[in-house]
Amino acid sequence: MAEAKIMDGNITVPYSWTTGPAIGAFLTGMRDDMKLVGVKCSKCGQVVCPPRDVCPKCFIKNDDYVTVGPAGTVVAFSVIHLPNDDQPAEPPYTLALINLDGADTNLVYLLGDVDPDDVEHGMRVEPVWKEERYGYLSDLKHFKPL
Amino acid sequence: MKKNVAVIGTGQTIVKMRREDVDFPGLCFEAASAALQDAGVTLEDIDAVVFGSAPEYFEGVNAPEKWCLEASGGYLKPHFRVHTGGTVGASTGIAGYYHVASGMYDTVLAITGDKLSEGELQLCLSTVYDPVFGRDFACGAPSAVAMQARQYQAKYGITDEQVAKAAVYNRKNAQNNPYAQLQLDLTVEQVLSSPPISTPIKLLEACPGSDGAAAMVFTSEDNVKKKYADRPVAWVKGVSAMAEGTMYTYRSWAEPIALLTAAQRAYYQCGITNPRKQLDVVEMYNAFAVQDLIWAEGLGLCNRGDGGKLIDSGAMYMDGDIPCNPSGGVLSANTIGATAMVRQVEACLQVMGKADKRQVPGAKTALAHGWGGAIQFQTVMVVSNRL
Amino acid sequence: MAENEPVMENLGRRLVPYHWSYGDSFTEFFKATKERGAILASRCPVCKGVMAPAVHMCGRCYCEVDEFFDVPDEGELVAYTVVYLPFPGQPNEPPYCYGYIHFDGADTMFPHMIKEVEFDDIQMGMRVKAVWEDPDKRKGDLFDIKHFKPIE
Amino acid sequence: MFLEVKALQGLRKVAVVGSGQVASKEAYRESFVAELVRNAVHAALDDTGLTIDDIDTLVGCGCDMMDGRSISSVFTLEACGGFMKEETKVEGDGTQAVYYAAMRIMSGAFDTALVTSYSKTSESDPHYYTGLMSEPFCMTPMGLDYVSVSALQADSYASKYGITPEQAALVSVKNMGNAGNNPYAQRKMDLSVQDVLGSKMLATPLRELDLCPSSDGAAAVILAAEGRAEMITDSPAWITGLGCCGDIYYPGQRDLTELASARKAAEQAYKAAGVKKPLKDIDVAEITEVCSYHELMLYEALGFCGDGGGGKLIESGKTEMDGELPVNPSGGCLASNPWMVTGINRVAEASLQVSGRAGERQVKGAGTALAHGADGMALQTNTVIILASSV
Repeated sequence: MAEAKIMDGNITVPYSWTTGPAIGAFLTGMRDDMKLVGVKCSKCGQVVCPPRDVCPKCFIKNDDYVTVGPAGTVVAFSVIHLPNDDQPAEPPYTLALINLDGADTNLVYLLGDVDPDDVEHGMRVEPVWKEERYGYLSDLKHFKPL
Repeated sequence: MKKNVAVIGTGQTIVKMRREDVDFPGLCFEAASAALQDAGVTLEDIDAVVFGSAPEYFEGVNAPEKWCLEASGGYLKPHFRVHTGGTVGASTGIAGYYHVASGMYDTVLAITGDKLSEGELQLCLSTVYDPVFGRDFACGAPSAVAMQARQYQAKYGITDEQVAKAAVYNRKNAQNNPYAQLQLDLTVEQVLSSPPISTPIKLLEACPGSDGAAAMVFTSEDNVKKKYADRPVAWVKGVSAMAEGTMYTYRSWAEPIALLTAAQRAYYQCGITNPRKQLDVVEMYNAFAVQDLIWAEGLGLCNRGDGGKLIDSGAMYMDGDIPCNPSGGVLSANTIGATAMVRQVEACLQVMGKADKRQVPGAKTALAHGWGGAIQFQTVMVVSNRL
Repeated sequence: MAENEPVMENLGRRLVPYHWSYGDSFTEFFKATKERGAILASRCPVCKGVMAPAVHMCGRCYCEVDEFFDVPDEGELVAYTVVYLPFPGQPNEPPYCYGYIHFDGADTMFPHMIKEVEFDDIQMGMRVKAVWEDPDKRKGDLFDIKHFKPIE
Repeated sequence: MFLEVKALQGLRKVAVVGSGQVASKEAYRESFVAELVRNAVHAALDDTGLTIDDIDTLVGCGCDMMDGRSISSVFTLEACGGFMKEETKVEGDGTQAVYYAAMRIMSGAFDTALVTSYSKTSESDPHYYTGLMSEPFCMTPMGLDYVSVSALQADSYASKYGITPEQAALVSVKNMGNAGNNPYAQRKMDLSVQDVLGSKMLATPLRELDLCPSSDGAAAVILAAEGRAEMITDSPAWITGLGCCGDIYYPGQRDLTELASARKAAEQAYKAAGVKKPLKDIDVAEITEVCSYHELMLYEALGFCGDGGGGKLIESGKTEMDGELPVNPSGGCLASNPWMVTGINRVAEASLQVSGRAGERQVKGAGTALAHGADGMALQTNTVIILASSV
């Protein structure tokens, strides 16, 4: 058998993703007012952050936006050691599921200003905002212990 | 064994070059709710959902059905994705049909869509070509169909004017369709003098790229009798999805062998022996004007090589004996993901008598066609207002 | 994005690296182009069709193929297009012409660039010939052949 | 709001009549994807004694983004024998393709179906394959992929129920040990719990040996309808239960500690197959676990034990090869994980078990087997297929 022949290449595509109303409101709130916007389902009453246009359980469109947090509670976390492309920080870094005050669901976010070994379940955290904000998730630098 | 299956509702979104008001899941929600509303059912009546969208690079999200799961009504329901390229809309409709025909489920939602404005369309389409063998010179879909056009026109002496006529009548039909994107009043001269994009294909002979979604609700015969006897339904009478290869021996793009077989298989299932006479209306996947003629031949609306004569005769126009693409066809709106399903939706609307201004009077039997891949996948669905 | 306009879109890109294997068939085919400047073909024992590039199976007959031989590096242009449509990330700048070639004796189509001819002079059925890259510059890929040109 | 699937009784019976698997490897550098899947198809045809002309319909399964070739069936169709056949492709887990193929046969339109899948993870990277499942707004910026999301899920689950790393490690020890009996498995290791706990930390609590490897592989199964199935083989594996279910997309919006969709899919399949006490009624299970914790969670979702009982169940040894319900005699995903193919591997393995043809990994007297497939971030969608030696 001939020696294995490989072509190294890539696919690179630029995108302009439409946010839709809910994520648009979320990112606008972050950029303009440093606030975290959730949405309350008019049927089941669940407050979801980041907000989604459609309540998965009720299959209805929602636009009753409410402000949640800014503080929240770490319900689960992982210290990521494995380096990879497109990561939010240099490993090791800590990702957490954060239950924002007033929200019924969790936000997946980066923790900062804390030693990974000191992160605990139930820890209270608050957002640290960037000075320059552009309407992207990265406007929120990370969450840090309260 | 095989259960009879009916379409009881359909939904389409407004199709635009860019739907900047919704994200991809939002688009799916729009189509799904429209279909449920049209069918007069709620999500509780839906037993399973099947999702379809074309290459993931369009939205830049792998497994977009996961992203759109809730918005397509799949929360805690059977839910998976079909992806067969351009035919995906039709393949998803056919999957919806098999869900019910199998007897596993009573009522099923099939939903398809794409948001082509998010990425770079032709760049994404060029990834359909083999990276080590041909991707370097590809220009998305136009260059592939350009080859087909060359071979077809050369083999059968089809003139550019005959091809241009297809571009004209489709856009004219589109004026009757609120879901069409290009509603244009064109002349053959305008089409012929529009700039070339990939010779012999000219700009006005090509479909646009659009954002949009479509959905259909399929249900069983028992259910129709029990619950939906009072409304028009479209019975699925014949389905086929055939594939041919890409670079097999003796291939000629002028001969749509998979379509010829798919059509025969579908016609056999519903006893059609003379499609030109027995079909009342045809919706085909004519992404480029020349395909209007090729597919008409493949579907047996005329003899092989007579596509040019067929269009010259005016038979495919709204007042002809076999009206094609009352919706304006793919030439007037192309979301790729939903496109082949829109053909099925339009065919259903025709036999249900719900096609409004684009209605072919008294249409009883309609055909929906789809193509995809490297001009190799072909689907046919025949629907009728009678069981 | 102006301040106070609501956020409507996010810009970004997807970059995915790949390491595509040529596989048995293409590896051997491009070994022949690189080392011998030859077009390797194969014949299906069932339909007798000749496939260039040589592949190890016939998709039409679903059978193994074991007869391999060279075909001439010239043949007939069986389809072509002049691409005018530009798009970001396009490897070649339009306008350019590429087409499909039936090598003499082959029954499958081979894609490549058509050059050294005015676009208006290109015709279906035209005879074309491979223009090879210098042997020491060949890398064992499709561009071992620089392009095809018409045979006078 | 959830409708029950009608029992499969009364529907056309479908069986898995043969399978072909290409051994999972870290990389098949010399093979084009089509060549890989062709080997699987040939193996499945050889297994059944059928030729490609005996196949009525083809259901493929693949992923464009993994391949770097959009509409990937364009490239593999001919290798799967799809030339001029009724063909379609499911993009997702292999079990979903089997599920759809079974429905196509039940409809009466076809008597036989070939289901194929292939995966060349080495041409891309599972980091991209899973990472690009992220929507671009709130997930991509957090670098989510199968490693980080599985880790968050594992931590949620473990912290809720007090599952220890030792208990999870037992899963890795068992599966990679079982893999020694499976000629198609990639990671065959004789491990101790200490080996697992000493392996490199990837994302707490997941270590290298807690997480599936990345694999190249391909697999095919052939399904046939009653009447045909018995003519093809003496030991058809009848599909007696089918379930498929999806859950919420955004990991933070779903209760990651329970696999609601796996539970629902199992309920559907059990109802049809008449499974009342899964631990007793099922003889062997082949499941899709991306990380060791997933297997414990699936024990619960599939009803092998109560909520939070996964850790105790693995400790009890009941899911070992000689236990009451051996899980993953093949080694499961922890031994080899060619994405998407893994679902077909599960069905193939389950069918071999009930046909009594599973060689060294055979569970004695297995009459009923469960095949489970999962797909998406944190096992978002799940499919459960019950196979039985008799109906």
